[in-house]
Amino acid sequence: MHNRVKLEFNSLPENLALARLVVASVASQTNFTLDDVEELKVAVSEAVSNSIIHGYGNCPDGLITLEVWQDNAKLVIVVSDQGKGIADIALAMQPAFSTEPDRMGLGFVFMQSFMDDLHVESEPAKGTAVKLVKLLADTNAVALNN
Amino acid sequence: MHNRVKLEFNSLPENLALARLVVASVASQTNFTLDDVEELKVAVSEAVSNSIIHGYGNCPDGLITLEVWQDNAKLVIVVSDQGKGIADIALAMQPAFSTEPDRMGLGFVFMQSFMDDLHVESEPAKGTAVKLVKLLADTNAVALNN
Amino acid sequence: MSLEKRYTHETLVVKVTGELDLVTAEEFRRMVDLELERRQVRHLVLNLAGVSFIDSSGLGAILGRYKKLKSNGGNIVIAAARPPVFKILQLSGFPKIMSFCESEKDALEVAREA
Amino acid sequence: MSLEKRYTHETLVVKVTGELDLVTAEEFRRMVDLELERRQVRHLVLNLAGVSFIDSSGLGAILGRYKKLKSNGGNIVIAAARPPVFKILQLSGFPKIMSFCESEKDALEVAREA
Ligand SMILES: Nc1ncnc2c1ncn2[C@@H]1O[C@H](COP(=O)(O)OP(=O)(O)O)[C@@H](O)[C@H]1O
Ligand SMILES: Nc1ncnc2c1ncn2[C@@H]1O[C@H](COP(=O)(O)OP(=O)(O)O)[C@@H](O)[C@H]1O
Repeated sequence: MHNRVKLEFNSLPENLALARLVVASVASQTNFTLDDVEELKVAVSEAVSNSIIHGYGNCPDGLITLEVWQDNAKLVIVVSDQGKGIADIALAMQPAFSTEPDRMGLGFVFMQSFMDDLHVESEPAKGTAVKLVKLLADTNAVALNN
Repeated sequence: MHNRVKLEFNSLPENLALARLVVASVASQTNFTLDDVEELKVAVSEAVSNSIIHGYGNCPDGLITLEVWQDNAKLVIVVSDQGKGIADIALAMQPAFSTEPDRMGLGFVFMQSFMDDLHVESEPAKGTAVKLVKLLADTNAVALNN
Repeated sequence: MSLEKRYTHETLVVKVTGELDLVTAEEFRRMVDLELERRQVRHLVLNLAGVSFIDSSGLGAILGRYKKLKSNGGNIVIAAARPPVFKILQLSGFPKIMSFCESEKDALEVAREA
Repeated sequence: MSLEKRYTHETLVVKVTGELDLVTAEEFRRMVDLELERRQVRHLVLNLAGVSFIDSSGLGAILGRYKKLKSNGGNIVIAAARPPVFKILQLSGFPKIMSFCESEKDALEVAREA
């Protein structure tokens, strides 16, 4: 089954739970295990938290877009904001790197650990889009190319 | 708190549960009672079912939009499709009227019973938009005018 | 949604768990009709204790089974519907055409005496 | 998220229920820090049996409390974390700096002996 869902919401921390719910709901229409769904929830929670905290500097007026689509081989999640963007993506993705003193710099680490593919596009003052791909267990080898 | 959420999804019956989840999740950020939330879920389920069945004739390639916003006085839900539309809205809204022999014609009845305001816009071959308004209990009198 | 079925004294007892909407009403319809074809069913007892949500699609599926049974002199007895589900069944006039009971046990007795 | 707190032998026991994310980590931080100011706390036992979700914001809130306690010669003992939550704590290296126990009772003993 092919399904495509798009959620747009304000950069309110209260919407984090909603973003997780949407991803869990779409993933549970497919053959993902409960463990897979837990991991998808962590990854999307990190990406959306980043848009709220870093992208929009905790200002609730920003707009965040969550797109989720799936086919028989994989689930794809794209989280995007029109926030302040990332100057050096490679640096930002390094474990334990954070521009906020009280944060752990583990967001990208978790996204990387829990997903099969992670791709970040960003431009300062334009915004950031994070693409997360999770393959269905039995198709692990073949489906990363689209 | 003001919040605005927009969900776009394919006209797949499997997405009905998702639409209910989104509405319940936004409503539970406000002071709605559990009973209110149950009634909101019924109303949105009827509106989205109608877009799937009547708007798109059960074809899963249609696009349905669910918008939910809230302020301190009310929750507003708009369900819209670009499906076949309704020729005679007043007739369609009559209790027990249905163009499908095996349906009960109770969708609009439930939307009307469970919401404080219901407004339908539709044009044949263009699509349908159903606006549903639920007031917060303590503001029942004042807030219907915007 | 999931269904648990048992059969006793020409009565089919179906315990429904989950949400009864457009998706699951269709499954409900199919699975109950299969039993109605297989066995000599006069009455249907629907235990709705586990139903957390119902909308007009779910109601339509119940009403469809009601019509089938009625034409053979049978009926439906609804058991243990939770308040929000009961409210919707009531709004739709179901209590005028079928019996409602607090428990499955009571519903079975009502069916047996009918 | 909700917190249940009790205090015994210089140890604060906090039972967390719900999801620990950006929203609730902040509440957790505030409520635990209030107790740390109020009482003579050396060790913190965190019963995570009721935690269904945690992400790096939740971890950050735990780590922040760890640093506070550590500077006073205390520590955190984590009890009863569910497998998905434990996995994340493990990925982040928490077992290297604090003890993990199956039950709150065991965690209290570990804290008392530390
Ligand atoms: N959406 C975003 N917009 C702007 N900057 C971001 C965004 N996402 C991540 N970053 C930058 O990347 C850094 C590392 O992110 P991450 O690994 O999630 O750790 P943390 O959130 O703990 O800082 C952040 O500190 C921030 O500078
Ligand atoms: N989104 C829609 N697109 C096209 N027609 C619609 C739509 N919603 C409702 N209708 C029309 O209005 C009628 C009454 O709707 P409703 O009261 O929900 O009852 P039912 O769904 O049981 O037919 C439908 O039978 C259909 O003809």
